[in-house]
Formats: sequence, C-alpha cells, structure tokens
Amino acid sequence: MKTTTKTLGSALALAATVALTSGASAADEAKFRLGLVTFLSGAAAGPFGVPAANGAKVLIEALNDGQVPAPYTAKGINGVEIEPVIIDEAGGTTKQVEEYRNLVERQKVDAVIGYISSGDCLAVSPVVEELKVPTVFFDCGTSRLFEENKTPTYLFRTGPDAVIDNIAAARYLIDTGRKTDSIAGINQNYAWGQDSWADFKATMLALKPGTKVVAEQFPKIFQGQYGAEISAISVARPDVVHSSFWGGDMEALVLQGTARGLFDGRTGILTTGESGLDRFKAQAPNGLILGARGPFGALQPDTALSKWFTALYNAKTGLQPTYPTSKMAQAILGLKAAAEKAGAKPGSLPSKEALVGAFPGLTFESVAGTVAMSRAGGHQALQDITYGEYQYDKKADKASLAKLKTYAGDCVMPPDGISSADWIKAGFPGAKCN
Amino acid sequence: MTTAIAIGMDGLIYASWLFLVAAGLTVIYGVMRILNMAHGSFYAIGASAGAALVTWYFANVDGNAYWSFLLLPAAAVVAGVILGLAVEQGLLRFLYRQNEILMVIVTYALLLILEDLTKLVFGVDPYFAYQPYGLLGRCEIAGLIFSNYDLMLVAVSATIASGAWFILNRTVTGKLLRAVVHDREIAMAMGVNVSAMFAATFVVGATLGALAGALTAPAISVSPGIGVEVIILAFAVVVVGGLGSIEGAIVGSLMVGLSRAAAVHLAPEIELFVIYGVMALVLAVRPQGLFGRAAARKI
Amino acid sequence: MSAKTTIDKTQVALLIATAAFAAAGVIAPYWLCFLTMLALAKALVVQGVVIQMRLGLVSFGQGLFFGIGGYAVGIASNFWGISDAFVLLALALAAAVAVAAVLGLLMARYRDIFFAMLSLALSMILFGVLVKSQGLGSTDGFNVPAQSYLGWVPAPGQQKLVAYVLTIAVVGTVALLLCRYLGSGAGQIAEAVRENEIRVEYLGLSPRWLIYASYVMAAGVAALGGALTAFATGHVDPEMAYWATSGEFVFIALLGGTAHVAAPFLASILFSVVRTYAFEYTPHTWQLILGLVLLAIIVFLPKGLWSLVQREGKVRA
Amino acid sequence: MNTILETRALCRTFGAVIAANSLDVRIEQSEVVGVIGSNGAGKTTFINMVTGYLSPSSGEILFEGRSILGHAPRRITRMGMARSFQVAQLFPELTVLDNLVCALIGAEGAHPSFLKPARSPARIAACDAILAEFGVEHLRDDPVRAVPQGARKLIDIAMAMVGRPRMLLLDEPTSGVSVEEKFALMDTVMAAVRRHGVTVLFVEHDMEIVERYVSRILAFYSGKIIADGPPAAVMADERVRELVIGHHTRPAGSRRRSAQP
Repeated sequence: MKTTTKTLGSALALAATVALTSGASAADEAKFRLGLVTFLSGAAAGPFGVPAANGAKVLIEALNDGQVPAPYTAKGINGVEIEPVIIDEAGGTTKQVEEYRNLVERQKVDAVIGYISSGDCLAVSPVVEELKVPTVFFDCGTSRLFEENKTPTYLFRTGPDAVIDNIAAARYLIDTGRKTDSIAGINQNYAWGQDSWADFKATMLALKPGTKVVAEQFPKIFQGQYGAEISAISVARPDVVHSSFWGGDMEALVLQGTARGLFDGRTGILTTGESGLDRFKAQAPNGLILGARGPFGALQPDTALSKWFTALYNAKTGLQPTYPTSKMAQAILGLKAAAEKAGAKPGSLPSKEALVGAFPGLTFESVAGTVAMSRAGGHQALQDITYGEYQYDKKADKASLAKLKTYAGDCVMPPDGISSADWIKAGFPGAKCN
Repeated sequence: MTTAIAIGMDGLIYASWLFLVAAGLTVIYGVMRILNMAHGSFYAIGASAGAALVTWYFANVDGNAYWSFLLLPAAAVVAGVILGLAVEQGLLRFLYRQNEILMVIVTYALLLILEDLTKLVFGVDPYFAYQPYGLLGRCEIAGLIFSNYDLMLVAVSATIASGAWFILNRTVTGKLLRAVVHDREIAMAMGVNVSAMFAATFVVGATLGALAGALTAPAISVSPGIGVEVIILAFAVVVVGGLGSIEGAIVGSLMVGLSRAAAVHLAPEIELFVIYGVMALVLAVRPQGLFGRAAARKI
Repeated sequence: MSAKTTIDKTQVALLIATAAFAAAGVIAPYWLCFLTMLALAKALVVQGVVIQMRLGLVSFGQGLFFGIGGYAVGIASNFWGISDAFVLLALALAAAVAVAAVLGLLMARYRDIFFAMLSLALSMILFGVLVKSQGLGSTDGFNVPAQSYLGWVPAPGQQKLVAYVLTIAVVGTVALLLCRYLGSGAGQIAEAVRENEIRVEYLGLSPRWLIYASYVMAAGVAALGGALTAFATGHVDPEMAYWATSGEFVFIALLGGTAHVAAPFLASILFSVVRTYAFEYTPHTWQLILGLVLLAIIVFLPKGLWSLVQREGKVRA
Repeated sequence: MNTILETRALCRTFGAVIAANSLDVRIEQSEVVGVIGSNGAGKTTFINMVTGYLSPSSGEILFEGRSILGHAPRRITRMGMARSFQVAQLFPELTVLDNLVCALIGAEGAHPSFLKPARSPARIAACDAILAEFGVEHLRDDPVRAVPQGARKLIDIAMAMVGRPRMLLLDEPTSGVSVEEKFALMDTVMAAVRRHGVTVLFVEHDMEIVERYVSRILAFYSGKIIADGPPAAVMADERVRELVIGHHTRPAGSRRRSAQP
C-alpha cells in the first residue's frame, strides 16, 4: 500500500520541517532570552500564575527601560535587554518536561524562571542539570527538591522552602500565647497539603509535647464545598485549626468556616491566607492568623525597593502585589544580581557557567527584603518569614495585619545535610531564633 | 449522636448541591442521549455570571441587599439561555445522528473551548461574591452551627426536584417528552416537534447547570477551572442513579452525599475513594444504575 | 491488489518507518526526538483505546494502565533497584496484564456509556490511591533514575539516544504486532462485534471473550506506553491516571481514526506538534485551539485524519 | 427417522403474558417444517428459546438427543443449529465478503487467531463459493448497508449456512422482501438447504410460501400449538382457519418497521 509508506514518509518530512524552521528562531545574540513558566490556565492561574506573570511583565518592562532603583539600575540584565518567552505550566509533569526541553533546545533561552507546582519542579530538576541552563524555581516549596538533588549546579530556588511556613506557623501560635492544647488540620489531599500538615503537626508536637491532634481532614483539591469537614472539625472542638489551603479553596474555607462558626472561640491559622487579605472584609474573623510563605505581599518589609515595586505594580495593574508576584520579582532580581556579579563586561551576556558560578552564596536585595542564597550549597534561598493577625476595621473598610512577628530564616529552616522532617524531630538543632 | 446528626445534615446539604449540579446533566441525557461534558462549563459560567453581577451590584448600586437573591438566578437564566441556544443551535443539532460516545467527545471539545472563553470573558481573577451568603444568618442544630444559605439551597433543590418530577410525570409536556425519549422517530411521525423539544431541553439543562453555579457562587471563590472539577462529580451522581432519570439523580445525590459525609466524619482517609467506590459498586451490581432501564435489544 | 499483499506491504512500510525514525534520532535536534518519544509512547496508549474502539467500546480510563506502567517502572527502579530497561518493560507489561485480567472479567459485561464510565471510575480509584500514597510522593510523584540495557550502562551523553532508539524499537515492534492483529481473524471479528454483537454470538463466537482479550491487550500496550513515558521524562506522578489524561488519549484516537495501525502514531505526533505550538504562540488560549481542532475533525472528518490518506489513495487508484 | 430437535413442556412467560405454554415439539431429521401463527403467537419466542437467546421459564430442549438448556447461543450454534433473523442481522459497515469471512472464522473455531490474516486465500475462495451459491456474488465488495433488502436476507441465511449446520431455523425469511423476489429467494435457500441435507424449521406469514416449501406445519396460537401435521391437513383445520389464517390481514411484502438502526 503506497499510501502508508507515503504517509509515514510525510510524517517524517513534517518532523524534519519543524526541526528546520525552529532552527531559524534561534537566539538573537543581542537579547537575554528568559523562559517564564507559570500557570496561565486551570485553578492555579487566578491566584498564582497570572499575578506572577503580571509581576514578571511589569518588572521586566521596568528593567528594560532602566527604571529600577539601585542596586538594579543597569538596563535589562547586565545591560542586555530581556526578552521573555512565556509558557503555560498546565498540562502535567510529562508535558512540562517536554516544554522545558523545548524552551532550552528550540527556543534557546538563556535562563528559565518558573514553576509553581512542586511536582513540576521535581520532574524538571534532573533535566535542568542535564541541559545545563541556569534555572530558577520561584515558587514551588517542596522540601524534597534539594533533599533528592544533592549536588545542584544549574538549579536555584529563590523562594523559601515550604517547611518554614509551618514551623513558623507553630512558633507564632506558641510565641503569641495562643491556647494550643488540641489542634486540627484541614489540608488539600495532595502533596502540598499532606506535607504542610505533617510539618505543622510535627513542629507542634516537638515544641509542645502532649499537644492533642483531634481532627485531620484532607478534602480533595478544588472541592469548594467544605460543609462536612467543617462539621467534623467543629465536633472535635480543637483549640487551633490549621490550613494550607490556597487561592479559591482558601477563600471558600474562610467564608464557609466563618459563617458556620468554625473559628468561634478558637484560633485559625492559614499559611497562605495573605492572598485574601483585601478580599475577606467581614467574612474573616479578627484574630485569624495569616501567612504569605515568606515576607511577601502585605507582609513585605518596608524597604525602598519594595515600596517602589508595590507602587509600580499598582499603577500598571490596579492591584496590590500578592506573594506570587513578589516571589516572581524576587527570582528575576536574583537572576539579574547573579548575572551581573558574573563579571561579563556590561552590555554582554555572561556565560551560563559564569552565571551559575556567581549565584551560590549570593546575597541580594529583593522586593521583599534581603535574600541570602545560603542553603543547599548556595542554591536555596534563606529568607525571613512573617505571620500576622487579621484585623478588619468595618468603618474604614480596611483590612490590615497586626501583631506581626518575623522569624529569621536560620530559626525555621533546617541547615544543610538534614532533612526537614529529621530536623523537626530532633528538636531544631542549630536553630537561631531571637 | 452529634456525629450522626452532623452526617445527616452535611450529607443532605451536599446532596442538594450535587442534585443541583446533576439535574441538568441528567435531563439532557434523558431526552437527548447526550452525556454533556460541557455541563461543567455551564456551571462555571453561571457561577462567574452570578458572581460578577452580584459583585457589581454591591459595588455600584446602593439597594437592598436581598435583591442579590434575585440577581443570582437571573444571571444564571440569562447565561444558560444564551449559552444553551448557541451551543444547541450552532453545533449540536447538526450532530444528532452521531452515536452517544462521539457526542461525549464533541462536548469534551466544547468544554475545552468554553474553559478558555470563560477566562477571556470573566478574566482569571477570582470573584468573591460573598454578600448573599451571610445575609440569612445562621442557626444551631445539635450544637453545630449551620449557614441558613446552605439550608435554603436544600429547599431550592427539593423544589427543583419535585418540579421536574411533576413536569415529567403529570403534564402534557412531560408526556410528549417521554414519547420523544421512548421513540424519537415515532414521536416525530406523530407530529411532535422533536427539534424544538431538543432545543428547549438543552436550554433548560444548560440553565439548570448555570443555576447550580450561580447559587453556589456566594459560598465559594469563583475562579477558572471550577467547572472541570464538578463534571466528574455530576457524572458519578447520574451514573449511580441511572442516566437520564430524575428520581435516579435524587437518589444518586443522596447516596453520594451521605456516604461522603459519613466518610468525612468517620474515616477521613477513605474520603477520596468514596464517590468512585460508590459508583463502581453500583455499576458492578446494576450496570444501568439504580433507576436506569436496561435497553433490551430485539431480534 | 489482493488482501494478502496489502498487509505485507503495510508491514514493510512500518519496518521502513521504524528504521527511518531510528536513523532520524541521530540527526534531529534532541527536543524533537523527545517530543517524538513522548508522542509515540502516548500513541501506544492510544492504540489501546483504538483496539477497544474497533469493538465499539470507548475507554475513558486508559490512564489506569498508563499509570500502572509508569509506576511499575518507577517503583521497581527506585525501590527495588532494578535498572534494566527490558526487565522494567516486562514488569510494566506484567503488572498491567495482571490487573486487566481481573478487571476485564467485570468490564467485559459493560457496553456503551457504561463501559466508558466504569473505566473512568476504576482509573480514578488508582488516582486516589496514588494521591494518598505519601511514600510515593503523593501528587508530586517521584523521579525515575536512568536505565541500563542488559548490563550495559550507556555514557551520560549516549543515554538519550539509546532511550530514543529503544522507544522506536518497542513502538515499531508493537506496531507490527498490532498490524498483524488488525488484519487477523480476531481483528476482523472485533469489527463485527462493534457492528452487531448478537450476530457474532450466533456465529458461534463469544463477543465477551473478544472484549476481554482486547481489554487485556489494550492494557498491555498502555502499560508499555506508560513505561516508555517514565523512561523519557524520568518522572512519574498520579496525573498519569487522571481522567483528563485518559480523555486526551480518546481525543488523539478520534483525531487519527481507527482505520489503520499508523493512524494513532500520526495523530499523536500531530497532536504534540499542534499543542507545542499552541503553547508557544497562544499560551493563554491553547485549550480553545485544541477544542476547535477536535470539533473540526469530528464535523468534517468523522473517521479521523486517516480518511484523508484513504481518500487520496482512492483517487489515485 | 431420527429426532433432531425436541422440546418438552417448554414454557415462557413475560410478566403476565404467556408466550410459550407447554410446547412439545419433535422435529425429525431432514424435515422442512413451517411455523405459522399470528403476531404474538410465540413463534419467535420459540426460536429464541431453542437457540439459547431466551431462557425458558420451564421445560426441556434436546438437540440431537442432548439437552441444550441454559447453553449460550454460540454454544448451540457450534453444536450445529444455526438461525437467521426476521430483520437480517449483519455487519452493515463491512463488505458482503467480510460478513461471510466473519461467519467462516466463527465456523472454524471458537477462538480466532490474533496473528493469522483473516482474509486468507482459502477463506476467500470458500466465501466466493457460498456467495455464488446464494446468487449474491455481484455484491461481494459492497458494504452491506448499501445492499438491497432481499439480498440482505440471503446473506443472513448464507452466513448461517457457512458453519454447515445440521439444523437451520429461519425467522420469517421473506418478510421485508418484495412479492416478485420472494419465490426466487426461497428457491435459492431451499436448493442450498437440500444440497447440504439440512433440517429446516421456518416461521412464515405467507401461506403460499408455506404450502409450497414445507413438509409439515406447526400452527401457533397464544403460546400453544393448536395444529401439527402435513400442510393440507393443517390448512384445513377449523381452528387454524379461524385463529391463524383469518388473522392474516397484513398484505404480503409490506415492510415492517425495523428494530435495528
């Protein structure tokens, strides 16, 4: 059958054509091609992916115009204009590994910043080392990243490890004198939720042995309806309700939980609650503890750079930056700082090797205070983390965070060479808390 | 005891929500034999439209807050009718001769398209139209606090269920519908306007889906992607109950709702499997679902 | 031309294509090889969907066996220290066939939408189990180390090419066997089952037995696809068993059509290319594009892309 | 003579309807038996029970002296009892040749090969011979859906004959066939049947056909056999004239609504 041979032949021809045409779109020497991967569709797009993409857009524009304040006054990266190549993070890990290869091998990007999903980070990490392109994970928080990839060269994470969210959450509860005799958790039934609860529970048990765990609920992610879980927790009467819900799920839980008295007479603590700060209004109880996975968004330290970025972002989008925005900006600034430290002459790109050589141990100023690349052999950022209490002033219709408490990275992040689970179990050896 | 009451209440509330979501799906399947994957999109669009309208109302109109209870269904009806008509007239009616499975794929394609269109129309920022949720206050049952809005949804759901049952079983329209279900060609030969019937059914089904979304909107944060999550739930409910049967959708929602509530209270670790477990179990015992009729083939 | 020579020529064409694809691995850029690898591995799962479609059954749960294949490789290489690619492939195949041999007894009783829904429910149960398994990394899954080949460990630079050639070899072999199957007695009866099950019964044959056999066969090829995907990406996660993944397999099956053994391969490569470019040029609306493409295929080419090839063939003949 | 098919006290009810009321039937080898009766008299139910499609509520069925009660249709077919259908049961999207190839594969063994080609030269030759025998060789490469009604009935019966059955049950072989074609069709079928020495039982509404081809008639009424004997005797029977033939108001050759798509 001739047609079969012909069709298979044309499939090959098609493949070859694709290969050739893509060669033409190879890197333009005059630009720094930066791959950006973040959720543009699906449920993580609204709360995380799109704010992060917008943050990148706003900051890259300002960098290319040379309008960023010191120490980032050089245009673009080392005087070279940044050309962003944005890709949707949706589609699963297989798709993302494929897309990462496409970015590097076909789009010929000079560096990649991206990944919100921990699964994507874990799947992409070996490919990063294989393809030898500087890659910065800006948001995913899994502790397994550098526990499994012990000798990274090209891979960096400028956002903190998620373990600090939950260690700091537990410390905040105890340090602010909340009643914590019994605790309950409602976390999404996937790796993030399971790990968050495990870290929080372990820290509570380590800091205050004898704490009772009275309810552990793991509803499906994006479930939206938490009636039964709220009842089950209410029946168990805990002193503390912990949740690492994020985005729409988190807002729905606060709304339904408040209406149903879940937080009446007990403390709620939401590790990512800050993203709902301007939206809760009277739907969240005063005293609810909110975190932002670091010193981000409304919990940003009051530096010149952070004020500048907040104002710029607000002017361009009409919105306040939330933590995914800040973390994306932080990643871009970190990459810029490393590239410029690499010693290439201004107006030219540093080699990839020089860039990744300059990154470890780097301390740079971000929109959220100072970041030190000091863990995992200089590949993992160490940063403070802040928690605060929700306060809503009905008359002024203004929400704010009170009783802020900041924990130094050294206090809540395990040192190199010990897994976070072991570190918590061992009673936080080497933690430097003030 | 508290736990038993809580399971009953939680199960009932969840079941009413499930029924709201599944009703449109089962109506459309019952009459048109289309298992509509895009039903999730109707839900999402209803939710977005309702939330957007309510948000706009509270931001711009200084009226009575209770009007929002009318705005939600109004948004749903407008969205459902426009969408239902567009999809049925613009696409489905050309494909009625295709088999059931192919129609599943057609509606899957629709789902993909509508997901992105919803994003383009309503944006990706979540809508948080919480105002109506708190308006009715809360009540205490056996030491547990419940939101009156949720209880109202139980009533709405029960009304729709009995309304649908009444229309199908006690009215002329219902009889005609059942004639169409029984044998499309004979009904057509007897002068029933089948294509009008199909269009009307699809619009009603789409509106029910949108209504489910709009009524849920105040209790959640409406963001892209919520539609995909409800489809499989709705599928599970109608498959358990028997595809195309209103009674089946009622019993299916109650079974799924109560077993899930029981799992959450008694054995949270198996909660994730409960729905599929119930579905697989029912199908294993009764392949056509609890209220479904097995199609006998004549030779 | 007689029926017999047709089959032989198709097989020859497949052999040539296999060799050509393997050779292309040396000259093509690696991202394209990688795309092809994933597309072909996925096409194996699609072949499983097509095998059942020819019987008139649509599985919305082929992800079940895709996942079993992937996790068999992941678990065996991570926890049992098995690194030989051939042993891993055999394990994946065996695991899926064993599960399908049991589930098939149940599934063979179902038809139409009920088959679709039950297969979906079963795959979602595996998804649930994997999500619950924190030891397996829950939704994050885990990475799969590199393979060895009958005791030979390729140098790091060669690893990729070897994996590519292995994929092509496995896919080529499966394609040849499937091609034989499609033209075989069982393949012919499968179509008869789709057309009229009762008549098949009255010809003295058991439709249920054939459905069972096809279910197991489909599970086997899907598991090989899962294993090859795990080799290629070096990562497995529960998404493999998620219903949307299964939906994509059905999507590609329809795209190609059921008329020819090459159709799923062609469709899968085309799907990957379209999706890759949709991701690149319209990152915000790629689902819209995919949906429109799918609708267009159903409306204008109800028998899939392969009907274009056939039409062309007829005109010339 | 040898009894090839025997039923004893065969009963079947559908809810309140009694479709078979203690049927005792003996068919001898090489007989050609016609079954007559009004619609709903239980003729098709009888065939469906005998071929295993329906299970009887009670009673016994013996084929060549062995009980076949509870056997699946495929097993009964393999034992040597084949049937055709009131509405031809074919594979519409396949060609006529492929339909017969399927039948031949079924005749060759219960488990078709997964690797050996379906259209082997030997099979094609055998199928061509059968097509010629039934006079439909000119339709060989057409898809069945495009084939006229009369030819479909022939193909249906040809497929039943492929397995060389010893007994053939025909359910209304001429229904849906035009008046002009009827006798030609029956001549073709009966010639093939005689050539292979097959025992035949057929259900038929058309009395002309029945009288012309059968050696014996069974008259059904309301689930019971009210007459059994040579055509002339049965046709003369008072009750048969009143209850069976009198009901035949349906004009010959009218098309029934098909239960098939």
